[in-house]
Amino acid sequence: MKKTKWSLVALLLSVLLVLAACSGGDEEPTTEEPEETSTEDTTDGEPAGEDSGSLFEVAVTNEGEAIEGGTLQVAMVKDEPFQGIFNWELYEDGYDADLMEWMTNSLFEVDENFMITDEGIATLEVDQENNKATVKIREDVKWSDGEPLTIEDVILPYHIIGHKDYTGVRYDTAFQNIIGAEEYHAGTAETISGLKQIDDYTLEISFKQLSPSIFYGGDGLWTYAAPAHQIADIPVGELVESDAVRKNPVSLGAFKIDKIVPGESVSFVKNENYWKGVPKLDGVVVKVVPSSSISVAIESGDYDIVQSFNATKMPEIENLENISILGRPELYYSYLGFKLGKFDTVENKVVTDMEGSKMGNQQLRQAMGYALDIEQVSEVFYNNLRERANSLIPPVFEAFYDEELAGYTYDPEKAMALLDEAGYEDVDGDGFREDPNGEPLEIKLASMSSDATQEEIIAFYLQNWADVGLNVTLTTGRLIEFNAFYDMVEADDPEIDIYMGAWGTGTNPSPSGLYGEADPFNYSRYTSEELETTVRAIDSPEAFDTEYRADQFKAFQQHIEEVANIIPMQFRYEIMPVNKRVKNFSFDYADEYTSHLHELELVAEEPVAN
Amino acid sequence: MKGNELLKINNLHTGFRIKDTFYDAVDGVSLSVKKNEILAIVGESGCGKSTLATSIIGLYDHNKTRVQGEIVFDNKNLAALSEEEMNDIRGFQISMIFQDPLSALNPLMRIGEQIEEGLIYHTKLDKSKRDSRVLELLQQVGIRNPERVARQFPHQLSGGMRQRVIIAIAIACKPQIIIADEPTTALDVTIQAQILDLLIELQAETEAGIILITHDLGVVAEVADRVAVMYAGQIIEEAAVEELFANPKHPYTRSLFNSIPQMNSQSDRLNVIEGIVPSLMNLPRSGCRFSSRIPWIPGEAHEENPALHEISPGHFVRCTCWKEFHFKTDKGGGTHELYANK
Amino acid sequence: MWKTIVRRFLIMIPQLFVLSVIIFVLAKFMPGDPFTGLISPQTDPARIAELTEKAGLNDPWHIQYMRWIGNAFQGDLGLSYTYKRDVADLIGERALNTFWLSLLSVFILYLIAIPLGILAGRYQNSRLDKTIVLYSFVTYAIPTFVLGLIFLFLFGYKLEWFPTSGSVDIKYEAGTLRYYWDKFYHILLPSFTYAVLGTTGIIQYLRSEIIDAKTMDYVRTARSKGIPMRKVYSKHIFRNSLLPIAAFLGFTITGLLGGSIFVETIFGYPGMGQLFVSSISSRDYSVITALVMLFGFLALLGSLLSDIIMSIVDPRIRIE
Amino acid sequence: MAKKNKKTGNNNYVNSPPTGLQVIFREFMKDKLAMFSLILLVVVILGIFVWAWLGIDQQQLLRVSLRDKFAEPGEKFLLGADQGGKDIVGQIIVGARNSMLIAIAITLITGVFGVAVGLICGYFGGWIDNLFMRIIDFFITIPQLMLIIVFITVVPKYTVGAFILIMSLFLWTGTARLVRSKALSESRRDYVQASKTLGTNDFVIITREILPNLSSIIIVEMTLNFAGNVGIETGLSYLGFGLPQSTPSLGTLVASANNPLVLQQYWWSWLPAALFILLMMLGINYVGQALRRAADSRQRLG
Repeated sequence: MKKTKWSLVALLLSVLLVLAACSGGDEEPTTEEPEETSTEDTTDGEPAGEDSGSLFEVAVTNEGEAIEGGTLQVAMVKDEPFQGIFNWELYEDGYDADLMEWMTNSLFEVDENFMITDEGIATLEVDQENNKATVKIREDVKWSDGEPLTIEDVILPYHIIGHKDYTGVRYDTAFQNIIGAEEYHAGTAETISGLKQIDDYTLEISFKQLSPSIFYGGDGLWTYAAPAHQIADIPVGELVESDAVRKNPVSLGAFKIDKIVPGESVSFVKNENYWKGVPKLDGVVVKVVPSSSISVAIESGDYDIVQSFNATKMPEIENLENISILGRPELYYSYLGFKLGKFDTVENKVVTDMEGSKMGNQQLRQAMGYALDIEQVSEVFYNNLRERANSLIPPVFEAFYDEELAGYTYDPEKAMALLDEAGYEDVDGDGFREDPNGEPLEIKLASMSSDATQEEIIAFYLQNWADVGLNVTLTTGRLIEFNAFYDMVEADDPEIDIYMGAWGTGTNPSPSGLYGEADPFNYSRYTSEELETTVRAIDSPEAFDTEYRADQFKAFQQHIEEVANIIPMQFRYEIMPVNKRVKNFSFDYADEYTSHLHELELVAEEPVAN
Repeated sequence: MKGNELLKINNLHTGFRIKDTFYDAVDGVSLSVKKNEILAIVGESGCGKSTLATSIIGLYDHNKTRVQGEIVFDNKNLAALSEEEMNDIRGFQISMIFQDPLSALNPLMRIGEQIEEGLIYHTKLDKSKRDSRVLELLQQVGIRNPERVARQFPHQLSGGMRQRVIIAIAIACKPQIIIADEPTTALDVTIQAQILDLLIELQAETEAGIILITHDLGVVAEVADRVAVMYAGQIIEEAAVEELFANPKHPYTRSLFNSIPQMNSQSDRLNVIEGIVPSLMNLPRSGCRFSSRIPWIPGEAHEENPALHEISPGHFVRCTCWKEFHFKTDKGGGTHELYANK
Repeated sequence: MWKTIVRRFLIMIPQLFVLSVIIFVLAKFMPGDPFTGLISPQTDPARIAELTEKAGLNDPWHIQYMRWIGNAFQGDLGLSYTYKRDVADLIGERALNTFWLSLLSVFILYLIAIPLGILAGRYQNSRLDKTIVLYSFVTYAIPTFVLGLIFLFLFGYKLEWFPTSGSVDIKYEAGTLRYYWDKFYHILLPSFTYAVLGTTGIIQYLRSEIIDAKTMDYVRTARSKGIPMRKVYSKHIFRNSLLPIAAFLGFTITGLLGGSIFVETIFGYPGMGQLFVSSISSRDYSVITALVMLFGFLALLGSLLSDIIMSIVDPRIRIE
Repeated sequence: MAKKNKKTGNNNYVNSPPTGLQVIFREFMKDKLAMFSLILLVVVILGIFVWAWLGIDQQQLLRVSLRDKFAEPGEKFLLGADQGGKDIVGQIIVGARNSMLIAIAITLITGVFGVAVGLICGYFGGWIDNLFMRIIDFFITIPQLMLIIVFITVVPKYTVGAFILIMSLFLWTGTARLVRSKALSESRRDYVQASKTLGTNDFVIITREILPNLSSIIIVEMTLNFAGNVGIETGLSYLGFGLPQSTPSLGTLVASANNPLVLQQYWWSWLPAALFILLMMLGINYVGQALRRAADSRQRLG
């Protein structure tokens, strides 16, 4: 299981950072249908949501006779070399995480709601009253080099992340929730006082404050083990460059690293010591493949499975006979944000200024939402692999997702009516509306650059707005490169009136950190008493009551829809082309292949070519 | 072919192609060279001397040049030989010395190699014999430490030394005819004399016929046996050297002599005929080609089709205008004068 | 000769200094910083500030510059923010890949260009010459990536003659003969593509050199010796015309380095050019500056190499 | 006198017409291919400008029409449509115009600056020459493509103007170097020396006497630069540092081939533009070659 949280998401996969996906599931394969997606109200004749939900298989049903052993050929679509930091505490790039999945050190497994179960190497017990959690590991688990897994291995990661020489980003507010973490980081304590070794297999962790997030691996709980016998003696500052991380990391997963060609490919062989049993495959080879050539490579039958396949390339492979295309909803939404204030860096809080903002008019914002023909973009460019979003919670989170929300669907008539009503009219007859005071209105949109498709889509959106009489132009005159984009958005650049961003939600879709009063990432700079209460309530101790939490989630979604400081744009599907020779492969969140890699099989010596 | 004539040129026309027409730069030249004779060809720049030389040895651009007439050597008409056949003669029986020793040697090849090259193709000498022949040749052209020079590159030698090397290349296979195209023009005066002495010396040894092309009458006086004066592609006067110097007839020849500054002259002035050689395309192809430069000579003094007239044995002059010719300054006109360059 | 080399090295110092200031300042002006992409809502802004401070990104640029140049002199080019590795190590790994690619490219380039250039010059204005000139124009006019993609598509995917990405197949044991063969096999197609596109300059240059050489006095001298035309060409004309081409080598290498950005991107080959493009998008300052400096240094070295080669092959400027 | 004439030897038979224009004209008359190229270029360039100016509404052209994504060549779109459902023909016309305007602008800026610097350095020599030569040496040895990319990332507002300026910043040096070397040898010629002794103003000598003699070589240099500039723009577009979408250019069109499937299946989106560039470049090169021959019988490196 990957413990990933909300993250900024670039629209292009090649610059995608912490990948927002999560594995999980029971040991027994389930036959559940994929999560219901949305029942949102789309334009006539385009019930995109439900249809696309069943567009894809989530698992391959291959009845063929399996061959003995065999090597799985995996393509990782990526235009640059991978970074190659094979350590869960230190890695930063989602692609490294993808590579590590084959030999994961994950302690826990999760269910279809992404909550920790008792099926993994370790079990979790939470003592809400005393803000304590107990992690207990199985006794018979061995590392890939044959050494037994001990509780030392569970404690070590905390001392890496909390260390003063640690340069990663996982030393965060959640980690500081562990008692003694800050003292250890400051160097005033030798160890983290909140960690207590009960016996050789049990660890008790004391927290300052627990919330429902703990069940998703949040609140500071670390869900991976680190091979203490290999790396405990390496100083934390030198760890990232050590061979133990770069070349020969010891691991717990079904496979272990055999060879690495830096930046290009990794070859894994089966881990004879795997605690769930010896894998059926001999090994796995993962290669980086440039996005420009992946479709042809798939057609040629070069690969068994393809990770990080960009949905815009769907038309290039959809008719191929040699593969099955698996799909599932992604933990992601993209949105249109309106700048409604500033972030006060002295007080560290959001200051909303509706009157003083160009985008302060609610009807204007709503009209801009209605004016966008996202449905057509989803269909033409993404073959409905993306769909109009109605909420800030992806539908995968069934318990929290509010399917009742209408959302802002394409309705230019309504957009124009709203604008007329709000007093935005074309006074001087140039085809563009002026603001209610009769002043020209130029709205500046910041949007991230990615591929050529993105250019066309943004041009199309600008056109949509022009069609309802709004003059929207691009900040800086072009699409803005990822880093620069978020820098400008965060700095409340006056050249930005509206912006198009995206979040990967991780497995815990809590809006805390994104929409709170004190959050620098509350980019639209909108806050209100109601919103703040709701956001806090979602992660309060009361929220251990799931029903209460769900209600608060719904209140949050409704509030955002009403205010329209953020207009959700798209949910998306991730797809995985899988060659016809692969057996026992599932992409379902509830039963993902990563949780039973040892059962993967092949039915032919070579991948099938088209 | 009579007597000891080595080479006989009959009515040679060499034309260059400009657009699609050929213009003759050498226009009906007939000459002969005898054994052990130095024939000098004099004339202003652009009169066709060098063209004549390259025509004989066949070093012209075959795409742009047309050679008509006869160049008889060793019972063969050189003008009609193929490139391969010419190669057997070039450098072996007929060789050439070029005017600019600075650029005439390959800058990237050692001196020894450059001299040796001709020997490889024209003789059956083996490597060691060739090497000793190279040293012998260098010695012959007056180079003192031949072993060292043979290993050197052209840029390491002085101009005079390089010209000696070029001469060594030319005489390597003991040719019967050497064409020397302005061999001393690019050299200092003192070196010039040395090189001329060398040429005479070599000729005494080899008895080769030499065609010496020059614009320098001083050189002619010093070494030549016979002189042919060229103007605009034609030979306008030909005579033994003593005869010509004593008794120049053609106005052009006379003006050439008059333009030599005389150390003992009372006047600081030079007699020079105005104008330049007409360009190839503008050249009048009939009548006396010199007439435009001596406008004070009446038209009837010129022949309609000027021919070479033998006015005394071995002394030929073209056209009849020489009979009427006088320098304008002779009559005190003084308009066409330049100060001598002291 | 050694004196010249030392003198040339001394001239390089101010050039590299100016280049280092320019690239350093420019890199600082780039919008965004390497930490932008790392943040998540759980990230404490104080933590980002702490990391930024630790990386020394808050100091005025000249302080940062002095620190950087000081370290650079000690061989420490800093740490790549994205790869978390010593920049020197990272570049070193890639540089080797680019080096082999460039080397083979140069080899193939000369293998194609020299015969074509010679033929075109030798048979000037013939049909062959015209075809070669047309070829050189066409390759000049085709954008690198178009030809690269066509080759990749045709020879890589359709005909499957060549691997389509990477530098070596993982199944071969490092150090074995098979492994090196596979490395060679991987750079063959990119090198070929690259070489084909680079031929224009050399063909044109060689051709006009030969045409020029044909009219040279020393060629006339050679011909007057009565040696066959074939020999005149091989011993005099070609030898002299190839001289400047040999001197071109240094510049060719420099040019190849610049073009590696395209070729490595197209063929997914992990070299320095590709590293540069990805570092630009991830704002990996230390890598960007180090790469620009390295390329600048190599360019200077290339021109020095050209001069040295020239002085070796041309006796006229050989300094004893 | 005799000595000087000797050097030029046989050439004296041919009276070279004094003006460069006549030589150029003659050169074109001789070379049918160059003549054809020249006529074609003039017709195409004029045609494009007129067509783009009169016949195309850019706003309409750039209107994204998703349903026409990669529409095949046919009745609606003569050469099909691109990814955004925009007409290829119109984009080639407008793109060609933009690319050419950009290339012309860069060529002119670098040309004027390069020629000025070259003339001044070549004529005056001395410290000015030294200074500029050091600067030019510097520009020649730096990794230009890399710095161009860095500059493009740094500029706050990336427009056509910014692009032209960035490119010009790097590309003037070649012209300057060439003109300098020519001006250097030219200013040592007798006529300049004579003019100097007569007390003619330096500025007059440079502009009236030296410049006209360099004109043909400058024309050649500029034509070839023009061809090169189109190429650079295309390459940058491919790497993702090209012009914004709102400015169609040949580069962006060709760069859409960056995917093997587009390359193969939707050939009409990039091939016509690529062929167009190819033909333009060939034309320019043939014209340039003829000009070069006119300027200098001993050909320079291309």
